Amino acid sequence: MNNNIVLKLDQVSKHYGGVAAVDDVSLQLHEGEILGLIGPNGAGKTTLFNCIAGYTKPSSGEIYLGEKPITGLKPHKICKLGIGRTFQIVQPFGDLSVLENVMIGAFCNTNSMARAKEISEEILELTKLSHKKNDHANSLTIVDRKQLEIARALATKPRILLLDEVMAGLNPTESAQVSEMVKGIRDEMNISLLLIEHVMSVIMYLSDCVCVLDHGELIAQGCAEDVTTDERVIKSYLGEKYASRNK
Amino acid sequence: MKIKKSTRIIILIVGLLLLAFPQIVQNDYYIQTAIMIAFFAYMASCWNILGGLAGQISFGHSVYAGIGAYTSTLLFIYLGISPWLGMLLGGLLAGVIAVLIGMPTFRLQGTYYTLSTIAFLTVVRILVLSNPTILGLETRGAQGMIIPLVNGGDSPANMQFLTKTPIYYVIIIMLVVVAAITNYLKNSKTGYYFSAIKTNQDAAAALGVNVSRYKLICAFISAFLTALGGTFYAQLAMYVDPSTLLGNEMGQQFGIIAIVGGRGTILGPIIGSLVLVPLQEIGRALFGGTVQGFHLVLYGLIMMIIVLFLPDGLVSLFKKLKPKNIKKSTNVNQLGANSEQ
Amino acid sequence: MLSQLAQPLLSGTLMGGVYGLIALGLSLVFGVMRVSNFAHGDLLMIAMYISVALWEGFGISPYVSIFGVAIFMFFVGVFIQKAAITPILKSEKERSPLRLILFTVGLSIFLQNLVLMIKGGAPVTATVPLSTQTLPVGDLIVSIPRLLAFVLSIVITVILWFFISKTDTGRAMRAVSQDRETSLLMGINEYKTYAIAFGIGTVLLGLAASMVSTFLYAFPTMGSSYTLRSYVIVALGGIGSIPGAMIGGLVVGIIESISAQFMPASYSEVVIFIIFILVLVIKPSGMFGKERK
Amino acid sequence: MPLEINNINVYYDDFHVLNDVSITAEDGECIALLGSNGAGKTTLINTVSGLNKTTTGDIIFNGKSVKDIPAHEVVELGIIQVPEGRRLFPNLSVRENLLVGAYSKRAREGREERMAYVLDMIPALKNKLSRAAGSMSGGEQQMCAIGRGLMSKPELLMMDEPSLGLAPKIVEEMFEIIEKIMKTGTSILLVEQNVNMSLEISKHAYVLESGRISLSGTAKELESNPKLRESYLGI
Repeated sequence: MNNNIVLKLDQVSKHYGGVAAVDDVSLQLHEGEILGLIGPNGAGKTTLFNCIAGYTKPSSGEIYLGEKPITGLKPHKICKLGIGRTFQIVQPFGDLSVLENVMIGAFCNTNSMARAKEISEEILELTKLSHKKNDHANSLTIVDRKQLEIARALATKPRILLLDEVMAGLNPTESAQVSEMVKGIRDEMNISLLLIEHVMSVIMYLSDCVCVLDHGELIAQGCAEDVTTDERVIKSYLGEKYASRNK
Repeated sequence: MKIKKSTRIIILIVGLLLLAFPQIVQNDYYIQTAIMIAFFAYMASCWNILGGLAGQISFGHSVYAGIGAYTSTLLFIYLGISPWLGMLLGGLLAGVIAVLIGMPTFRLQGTYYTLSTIAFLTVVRILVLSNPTILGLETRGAQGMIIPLVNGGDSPANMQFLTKTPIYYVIIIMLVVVAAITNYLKNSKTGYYFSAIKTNQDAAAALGVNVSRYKLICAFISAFLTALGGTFYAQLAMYVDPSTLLGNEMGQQFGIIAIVGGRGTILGPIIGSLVLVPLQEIGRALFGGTVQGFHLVLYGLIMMIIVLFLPDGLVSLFKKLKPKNIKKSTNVNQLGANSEQ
Repeated sequence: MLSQLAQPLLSGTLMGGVYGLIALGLSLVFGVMRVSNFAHGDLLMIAMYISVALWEGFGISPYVSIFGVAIFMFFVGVFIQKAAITPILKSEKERSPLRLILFTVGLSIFLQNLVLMIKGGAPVTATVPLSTQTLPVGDLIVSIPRLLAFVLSIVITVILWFFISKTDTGRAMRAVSQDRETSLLMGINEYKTYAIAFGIGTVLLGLAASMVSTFLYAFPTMGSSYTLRSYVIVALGGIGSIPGAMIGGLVVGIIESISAQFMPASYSEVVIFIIFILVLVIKPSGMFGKERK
Repeated sequence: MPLEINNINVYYDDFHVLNDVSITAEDGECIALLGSNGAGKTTLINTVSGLNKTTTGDIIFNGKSVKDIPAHEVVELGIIQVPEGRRLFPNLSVRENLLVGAYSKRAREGREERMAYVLDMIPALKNKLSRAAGSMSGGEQQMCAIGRGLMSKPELLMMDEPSLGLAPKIVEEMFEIIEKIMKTGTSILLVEQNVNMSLEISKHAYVLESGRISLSGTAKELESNPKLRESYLGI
C-alpha cells in the first residue's frame, strides 16, 4: 500500500424521502489497499456502493476516481473508468458458459473475440475456475458463482473493485478459499478493494483498514483491531448497556 | 466458433436438399407452402434477434415489415428504383424508426414495453388505412397498392418472377442469411451483450455494457431485417395493403412462431414455422377458406400450452436429449483411454 | 365554442365512467398480483358476445342477464387463474412478467380468433328498445343506455371501493399487493386472494360488457384497444387505486371524445397512443411500477 | 414444551443455511437467538413460520408437527412472526394493519376487544390508529408491528431484530412491552443484535454461527461468556 488515493468520497449523502440512507460520508481508498466496510443491517453500505458505481445518484457530495470526479456517471461509464463491482445476490448470465460470462467483462477493453477469450482464460486461471470454463453458468455451486462474479468483474480490468458480501452464503472453508483469492487479487493485480462484509473474521483477516457505518453515518474508521474495540461500534452492534458493562 | 464435423455434414445435406427441393417436387402448391414456411421462419428469426437474444418482447413487429414493403413499393412506382435496392432503403428507414421509437420505450420494461409495440403498430396501421396519401405519395389507404408488372412479370432485376422456383430460392437465401447473422451475433461481443442484457441489466451495466445503446443496436438490426422480409412479401403478392402487412395477425405470428419453436436459438424460429405454418394449410383444406381464424385459434392454444409446459419452446425437447449424448461420449472416451493403457 | 364542446364533454364523461370500470378490473389484477393480462380486452369482448347472444337467441335483455353474465365471468376468471396463472407464478422463483405476458397474449389470440371462427368478423350489438332512447337536457342530448351504464359504473365502483377498503377480504388483497411474504405470515392465503382478485376483475368486465352491449358494437378484434386503454388508465390513475382508475377513465373518455371533434372517428386509438406517450413522459412512475417482487 | 425444533437443515439452492439446529422453548419464557448477520437467525424463524422448508428433523409445536404446514396456516396454530424491518403494510392505516394481524380464523372473532387489549399493552398506538403505517417513525412502526403480531392471539411470538435501527430510548420502551407480553404467558423467540437487553429478559439463549448452534445455555451463563463477544466481533 502506498499513499496514492485512488478513490475519494467527499461528504456523500443519499436521501430517500426524508430519510438519509447515507449521511455525509467521506472516505479514501489508497492504492493497493483493502478497505472493509461494516455495519449493522440497514446501515447504508449497499447504498454507498450504488452511489460509487453509478446505480444511484448521491443527493449531495462528490466522488473522485483519482483526481477525476465521477459523481452521477452511468454505471457502464464508471466500469470503463476502472471501477468493478459485484452484487449481493449473484446472478450469472444463465444462457452462457462460465468462460462466456467472463468474456462479457473482458469485452470492456477489447472488441476481439480471441483477445477476450485470452483475458478471460487468464482470469479463470487466477480465480481457479479454469476446469469449469465450459460449464453452464447456472449449473455452478454457490461458491463457484461467487468466484465467477468476481472473475467477471476482474475481466473488466478494474483499478478498484467493490465487493458486496461475497462471503454471504459460504461455509467457513469456502469463505477462507475466497478470502485467499481476494488477497491474491490485490497482491498480483495491484487492485484496490472496498468490501462490504458481515463475517467479521473475514474482515479482520483481509482488511488493512475498516470503516463502520451506522444509520448511514461513518461512526468509526481505523485499523481492524482499533475499530472492534471502539465503544460506538460495540454499541451499534451489541446494544447500549453491553458496551458500558464490558468496558 | 468451430463447427463440429458432424454438424457440418448435416448442414451440407440439409442445404443440398433445400436446393434440390423445387426440382424434386415440381409442384407449385408444395413450393408455395415451402415459401410460406421459409418466409415465416425468416420473420420469426428477425423477431428472435430482439425478442429472443435480447429479451425485448414485441408483438407489433410487423410494423417494420409494413415500412419495408411500402418504402420499396413507393420507390419502385414513383422513382422506378428496383425493389432489390428499395428493400435496403426500406430496411434503413425501418431501422431508424425502430431506434427513434426505442429511445423512449426501451426505458419501459416488461408489460408496458410490449404494450407500446402493439400500440405503435396499431397507430401506423390506422394512419395508413385512413389516409389516401402519405407525404404526398398515393398509397390508396385500405385499398392498398398493386405493384405494376414489368415485362409481364418477368423481370428478375425488379424482383419479379414468372415461376415460384426463383422466389423460393430468394427466401431460402434470406433465411440462411438471417440464421448466419443470428449465429454470428450469438458468437460475438454484441450477442454476448444482448444475452447479458436479457438476464440482468444491472449486472450487465456493471461490466461496462451500455445497456440502452445495445438495445437500440439490436432493435435496428431486427427492424432492418424484418423490413427486407416485408419487401419480399410484397413482391410475392405483387400487392401491398395495410391490413395484411400492418395487421395484428402478422405482428403476433412472428412472435408466436419464435416462442413456440424456442426463443433465443437459431433453430427455434425455423422449427416453430415448420410446425405452425402448415396448420394454415390444414385449415384451408378443412374449411376451404370459409372459416376465418382457424389457424390462429390453434396458434393461440399452442402458445398457451407451450408457455405453460415447455417455456423454452419445442427446441428444448431436442436439448433435453443432448446431455445424455455428452455423457455417453465421455464414457466412450474413458473406455478408450482405459483400453489404451 | 363552449356549447360546441358541451356535448362531447358529456358523452366523453359517460363513456369515461365505463372505461374506468373496465380498467378497474385490470388495475386490481395488476395491483394485487403484478400480473400482466393482455387478454383483458378480449375477455370484455367475450362477455359482450354472450350478452348479445342471450338477447338475440333467447330475447333476454342484457339488463336482465347482467348478473348471470357477471357470475359466469367470475368463474372464467377463477378458472384462468387456477389453471394457468397460479402454476406459472408458483413455478418461478424470481417472478418475472415475461411468461405471463406470453401466456395472456396467447389467450388473447385464441379468444379473438375463436369468436372470429364461430361468429365471423361482423360487428354485433344488442338492440333493445332502450338502445335508441334519449333524454334532452337543454341543448344537449343524453343517450339513456349510456347514462345508465355511467351511473351503474359509478355505483359499482363505489361498492368495490367499499369492499376493498372495509372488508377482510379487501384488506387482505391490499395487504398482499403491498407485501406478499408478510401477508403469508399474517395467515393470508396468497393464491386464494389472487383467484378472488382475478375473479372480481372479470366480474367487472362482465358487468361493463352487459351494459355497453346495448349501444356499442362488439367485434372479434376490439380487445386490444380496450387492453391498451385500460393500461393507460391504470398508469394515469395509479396501479391498484380505485378512485384513480375512475378518474383516469374519465380523463381518457373526455380526451377521446373531444379529440373526435377534430379527427376522424377511427383515430381514437391514435389518441390513446398519444396519451400513452404523454403519460410516459409526464408520469413515468405510472409505468415503471415494480413488476418484480 | 410448546416449541421443539429438532435437527433441522435448511438449504437455499445448494447453500446450507441451517445445519442440524435444535432449540426448545418452555411455556411463557423468552428464548434469545443471538448471532451475527448472516448466521441464519432469520432463516430459522422463517422455517418455523413455514416460509422455508427443512429437509430433515421436525418442528413440533404443542405436540403437533408444523414442518409441512404452509405458511398461511401456521398462523392458525398460534405461531406468529414480527418480521425483521417491521414489514408493515405501508399504505394501510395502523388500525388496518392491526386488523390484518387478526385475519386468521383463530383471531377473527372478538378482535375489537382484542384490539382494545393490544392498545392497552401498547398505548403509543392509541392516537395513531388512522395514520398510514408507512408514514410513521421507525419506533412507531415497530410498536405497530408488535401490535399486529399480538392481534393474532399468539402462543408463540417470534420477533426478528425488533431493535434494529431504533433509538436507545425506544429500544428500552420496546423491551418493556416484550416483558409485559411474556407475563401474559406468551412464549417469545427473540432474534436480536442487542445482546445485553435480550439476555436480560430471556431465560435461555442460543448463539448461531454460520448456521450451527455454537453456544447455548442460560442467559446468565452466556452473559459472562467471552466467546459470545467473539462470535459477534470476530476478536
